[in-house]
Amino acid sequence: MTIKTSVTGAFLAAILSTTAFSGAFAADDTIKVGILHSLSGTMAISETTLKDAMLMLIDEQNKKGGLLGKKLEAVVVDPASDWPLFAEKARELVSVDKVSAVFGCWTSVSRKSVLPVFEELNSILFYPVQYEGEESQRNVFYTGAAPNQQAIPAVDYLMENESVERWVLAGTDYVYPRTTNKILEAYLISKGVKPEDIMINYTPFGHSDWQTIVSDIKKFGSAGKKTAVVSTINGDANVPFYKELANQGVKAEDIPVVAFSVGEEELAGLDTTPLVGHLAAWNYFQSVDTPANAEFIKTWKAYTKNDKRVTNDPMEAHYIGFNMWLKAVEKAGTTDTDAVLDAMIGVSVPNLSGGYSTMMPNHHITKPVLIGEIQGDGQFETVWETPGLVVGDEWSDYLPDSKDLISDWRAPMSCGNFNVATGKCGGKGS
Amino acid sequence: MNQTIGQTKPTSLLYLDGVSVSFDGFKALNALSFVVEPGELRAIIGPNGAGKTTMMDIITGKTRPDEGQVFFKGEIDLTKRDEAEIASLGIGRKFQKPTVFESHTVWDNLELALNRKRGVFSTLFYRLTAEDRARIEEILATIRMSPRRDDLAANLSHGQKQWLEIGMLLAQEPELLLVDEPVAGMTDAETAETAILLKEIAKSRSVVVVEHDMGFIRELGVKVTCLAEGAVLAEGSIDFVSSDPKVIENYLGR
Amino acid sequence: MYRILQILFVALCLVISAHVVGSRAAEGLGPLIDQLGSAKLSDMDDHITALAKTGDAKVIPVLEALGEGELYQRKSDGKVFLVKAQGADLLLVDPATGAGAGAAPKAAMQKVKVNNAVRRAVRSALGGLTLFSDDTRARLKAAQSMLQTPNADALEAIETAIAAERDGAVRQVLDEARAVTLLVSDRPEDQKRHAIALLAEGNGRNGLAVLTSALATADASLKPDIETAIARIEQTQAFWNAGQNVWYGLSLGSVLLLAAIGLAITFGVMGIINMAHGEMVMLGAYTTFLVQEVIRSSYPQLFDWSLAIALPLAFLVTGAVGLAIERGVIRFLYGRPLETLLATWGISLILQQSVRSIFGPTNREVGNPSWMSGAFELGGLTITWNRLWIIVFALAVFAALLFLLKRTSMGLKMRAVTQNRRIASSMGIRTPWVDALTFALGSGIAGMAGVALSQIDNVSPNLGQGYIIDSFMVVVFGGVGNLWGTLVGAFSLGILNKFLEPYAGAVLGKILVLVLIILFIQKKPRGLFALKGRAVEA
Amino acid sequence: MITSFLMRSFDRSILIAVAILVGLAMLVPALNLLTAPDHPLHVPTYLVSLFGKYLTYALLALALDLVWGFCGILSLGHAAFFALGGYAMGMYLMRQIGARGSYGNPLLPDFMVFLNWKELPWFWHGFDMFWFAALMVVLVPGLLAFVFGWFAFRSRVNGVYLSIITQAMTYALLLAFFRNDMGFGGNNGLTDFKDILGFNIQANGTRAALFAASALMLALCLILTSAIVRSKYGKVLVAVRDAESRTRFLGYRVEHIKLFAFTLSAMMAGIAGALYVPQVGIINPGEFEPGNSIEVVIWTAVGGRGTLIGPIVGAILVNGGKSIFTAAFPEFWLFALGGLFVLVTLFLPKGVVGTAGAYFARRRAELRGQAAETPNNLAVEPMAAE
Repeated sequence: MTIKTSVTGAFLAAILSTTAFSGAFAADDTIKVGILHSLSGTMAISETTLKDAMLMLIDEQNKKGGLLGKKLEAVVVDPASDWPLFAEKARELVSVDKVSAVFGCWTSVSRKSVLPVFEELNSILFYPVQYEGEESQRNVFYTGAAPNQQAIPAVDYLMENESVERWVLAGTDYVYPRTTNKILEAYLISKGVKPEDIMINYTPFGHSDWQTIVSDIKKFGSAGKKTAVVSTINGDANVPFYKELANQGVKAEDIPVVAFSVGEEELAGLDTTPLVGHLAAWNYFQSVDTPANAEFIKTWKAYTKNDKRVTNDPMEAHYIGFNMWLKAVEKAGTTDTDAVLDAMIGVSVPNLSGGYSTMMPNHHITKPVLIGEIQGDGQFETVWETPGLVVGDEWSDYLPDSKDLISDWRAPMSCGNFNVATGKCGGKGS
Repeated sequence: MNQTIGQTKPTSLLYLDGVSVSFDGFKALNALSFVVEPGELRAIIGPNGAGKTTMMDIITGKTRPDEGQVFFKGEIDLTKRDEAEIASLGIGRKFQKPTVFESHTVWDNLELALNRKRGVFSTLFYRLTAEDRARIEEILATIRMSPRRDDLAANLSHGQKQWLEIGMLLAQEPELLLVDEPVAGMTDAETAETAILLKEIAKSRSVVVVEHDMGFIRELGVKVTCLAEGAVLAEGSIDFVSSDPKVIENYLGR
Repeated sequence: MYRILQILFVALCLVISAHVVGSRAAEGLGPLIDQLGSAKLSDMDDHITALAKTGDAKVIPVLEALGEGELYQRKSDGKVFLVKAQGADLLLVDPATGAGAGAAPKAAMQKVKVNNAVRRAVRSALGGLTLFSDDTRARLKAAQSMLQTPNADALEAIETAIAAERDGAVRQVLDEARAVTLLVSDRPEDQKRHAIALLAEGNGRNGLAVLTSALATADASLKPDIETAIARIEQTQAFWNAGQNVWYGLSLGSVLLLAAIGLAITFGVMGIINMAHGEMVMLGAYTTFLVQEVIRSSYPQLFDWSLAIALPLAFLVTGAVGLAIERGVIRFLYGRPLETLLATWGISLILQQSVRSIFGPTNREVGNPSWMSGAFELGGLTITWNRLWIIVFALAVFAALLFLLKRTSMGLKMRAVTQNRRIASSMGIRTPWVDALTFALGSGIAGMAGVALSQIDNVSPNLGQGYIIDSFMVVVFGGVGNLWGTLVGAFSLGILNKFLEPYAGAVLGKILVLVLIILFIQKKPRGLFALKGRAVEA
Repeated sequence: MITSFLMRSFDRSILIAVAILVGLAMLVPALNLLTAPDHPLHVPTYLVSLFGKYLTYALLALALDLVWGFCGILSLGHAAFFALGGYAMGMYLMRQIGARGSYGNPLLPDFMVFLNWKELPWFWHGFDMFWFAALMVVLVPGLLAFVFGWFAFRSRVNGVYLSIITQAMTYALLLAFFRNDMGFGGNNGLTDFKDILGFNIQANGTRAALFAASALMLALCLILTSAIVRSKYGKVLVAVRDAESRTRFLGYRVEHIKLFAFTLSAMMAGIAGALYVPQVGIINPGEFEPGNSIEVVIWTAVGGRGTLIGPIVGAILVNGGKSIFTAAFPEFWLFALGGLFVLVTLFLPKGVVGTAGAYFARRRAELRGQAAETPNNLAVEPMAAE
């Protein structure tokens, strides 16, 4: 029994001492930045790169002299693809390590898990991944694409340039594909597509046997109308999906697949020769030909000491978010959350595709939308681009319950879900 | 012989008729018929694979026969019941390898074996009564283990485990006790004492003993059944059976 | 109409006197090709048609290069070249003359942009140009592209080609292409009716596509014919679909079998709940990756042999890792199966993180050798080569293992040790050694499975986790300790899954299979092929 | 009868453990709420929630220990019961949000609104009432365990087979809850809770209260399990673990004995899940992950199965280690964790508490001068091969 007490005691001491220890480090000579990306577990495959990207950005900034005359210090934790652990680690970053802002999360569920923490402890999260929208929170800045910055332009492109009339919406069964497909379905129907020309299919995470579904797609595509697949298939499931497409001979010229979750990183695990011509919609491609991007890629390859490392869209989102945060802190002259939150809105920084991205009052940013075709070397080639920048629309106009909602975090409205129909904050406001 | 069995059925304690069972084509029991009378002490011998243990498995409900009848106390069909039910009916069984609850004390082993209500809630709220205490003390004395009552069963010697198991069977108060090789691995002194113990036990109930040790069986001095290839080869006194040429051929050897 | 006459003319000329025409048109070719470099994507179609009109044989490599993305424009003067990568530089070839034009740094060149529309235009232009090629395969490809993108303008060219065609296979495709094309043309009704009848005979999806769209626009008199033809094709397809489902089930089953077969040794025969089994599969896949890396950089001509080289290596590597695990950890845990679960779970975490640290967390590229790419048609079935080979491979591994266990002295020792360690040991078998080798064998087989699975799945540190539960289900369902049970279990679960999937969807189908397994275990607590016997439990 | 049943549970170690838990239940909230943040004894809210989480894990491990340590049923699906309890609580918390969701729908949770659900699915009814949700917290896992156990134990599915089908069960539930059509929020699960019993879930006071509730519930379950394992029923449990067929031949209905323990254990796991959810603020299908169930087994093994204190210590040790290492060595902590499991199975097969207990028992025996005779009772050789 004495063992139990002493063990617990020792453990408590250990916890408290680490707390005190890291507390002692929280001296005033650095500004801390939290990095909350999974380094183990299922999401490590995507998120580890973002951790490296953040470390690189912080490193570069420190070479330029840091921020407000102080050095930036990265605090890395591993939430291990475990969603409740995300909340725990977020809390630890904010309340123990006293970081000024956190860059992190990939999956929607990890973001949902940490939201209350950032709200309660009043800190800042930058979320770099394309997501389903339907959210706008005071403490979160969404630097990835909302559905209107990715899905809708992609569908427009297919309709106009490939005259697609028949649609397969294939996705992994979780919130992002569900919502995106709901939005797309409503959008397609509003464009005159008949419901029987839309096939929706959901598969579990990590689905690896695509034989049946690919053959269903082929069958669906043989109805005499030009058919395309809009894929919101997530992460790991993509490689076997594309391998099956290639082997069953589904060619981009016949049934193009446009994906929203497949970037350079995912293609790195594939022989892309049979996939040439399949599409992806993003706000950034590594192949974008601008001096800023060339510089970024060069720094990245040098930082990772690996000539084969690729860059991708969420990395650019972190690049934009990080620079916006730097600018806002400089503008506010402090890292104090409320001041930075105010200063963030309207901040405009160069993105990597040759334009400027601006933080809008709804905490989403403006971005160009690029449609790229997969090339034999695992890169994308931009085949189409929105003429201007697209503002991220947090509450989709194509969902009945969210079309009346807007978000504006500027005083005096300061509301994430203002209903323009009832004129009240808080959803229906009734 | 069938006729005699037919007549004894209502009065006999255990009644097996034409029982057969096979495993993957191997006939472990082949139309075995066998009767035990109330109060009888019976020894069973037979070569390995003769079906001795399988017979016990069938009586205690562990194995279902492919065909044949098994009745207890004349009316109760044992082939339709499972182990726990059959045990509650009053058939106790001792395994070949001594099986006691090693992480319980000798006392707890007996307490668990005591013939009381065995449901979840009756055991949950069970309190040791003076009567039960006396009964356990009594059994402890019978199996000569009173001084070791607080020792863990795991720490008993092999012979002591055998005895403890017999004690547990006593606590169960069965009407029929099936004992599989009780003296295997015992010293001569222990063997002799075990024989006395079994005879004592058999005064108040029927006992069926399976054993290889002919000396031990001679010591018991009871009716002997010899099994071979899943059927009865010979039955009678030890001298009668051991002089049967078939038994000598099959089992005892020349 | 003018255009097809042109194509036809050109085609005929090509057959008769390609050289004469070719050299005569060559002067005009250069500027036409250069136009490709500066054209907008939307205008490309016209330029391609113009090029095709020249009918010059030299156009073929240019168009091919355009489709492959190997056509570049020199930034300095806007001239377009065929290129081949050579290190950091590009080797230029003048498309009009076919002569080398030196090398240029990548930065000085800009790729001619293509998209799917351009590729489609290239494909149909090439189809017209190569329909009369000397190369049978080129003609077949051309005929297939005609079949896939029916274009009324090409009808006469196809008919000419049919008349000239000697090769049966090409002829068959051409006939189908003609029927399909005829339906979209303005030919008379009886010809169309004929075409419909021809299409109804086949089972191709192309026919179905054309018929369905023709149904909307066809004359009232033709509609009944089309409808019966569609019904007929659908009927044949329904028949083939069932066959296709069995095939998918077999192929899923073979994957399950591969994943489970190593576990059937370590878990089924030895009783070790080996949670690190999936990681052995993963290590096998990474071995394949390493082999291919070396081959790519040093011996590219050996690429088609990469899997053959990787197989024994993967077996050795994972076998060695298995040996180390057995000697280091598991040998202390015999007789405590549930504790092997905890230890091997720990080992699996360590292996996963090691691979993540060494190779990085992202997917690694493992390519398909050419003999494992693509598909072929068998009746109405589409059979992909990689799946076919995986089934063959799974069965081969199974047979080899069965042979090893049942017919060799090593196998005899393994069975002896796992059945009764003490007796085996007293008979002079070195049990620790046999244990180690058995475990190494199971691990090695898992590694070989990894080589095969690298062909259809991600090669990432998480690879193994996706298979571990399924593998256990297969072994338990089939009956622990029985290799045939694993075989039957794997294939029946695979086929069951694939028959449920069309009705219940992939997710629900999988849930149903799991529930069925749970229920099945209630019915037969020791699996499909349980070992029966007296075996007294403790 | 009940009192005598419960009184039996108190031996020294249990008494001390309960005292510590009750002490923590009062002390930690007090130190959190009553001291200033810069006070040396102040316990930050961050730690209150963290320790609250550990305590619910400890309760889950205790529940598993009842069936594994004492009855030998290695359930690799206990996280499923935990998650079901958590979902029941999560549904209550979702209903409490009411019209404060993003869309302001008074009835439907947000995830249903944006997926265009028009009405509340039938199984969501009643969860607006705490008592109903609380009932479901124990009933749903209990019922699942009862049905599952009824079939499995009756057909005598044992050992490894049982472990594997419990994995199949939790895996099937994982897939089912991932499905958005199920109506439990799919992959995102249930989040964004606001109130519990009318108190703001993010307030320090509520967190402290939840911590206290977890500690007290753990103490209560400890007393209960202790009473159970010390009763004759508990002895039967161990008997089943050690010699199942012997128990059967003594006339015990082993399937009933197992079923009761399994169901009770599932209910305790459900309670643990219900306390866990408001403290971490999310419940999602990830909790059904087969690996999670295996982890619970590992906590129990590390602490020492077959002892009641062991699983509690194990859960706190392993999770505490995880918290520290994921921050201190984010790249390498899995090596530490994996290594820990291997080392514990090899060198501490009885776990920390079991080994320490055996050591102290030996020491005491030596002091009493009976060293020679003392049965080195439970201590099987740590590395007994074969």
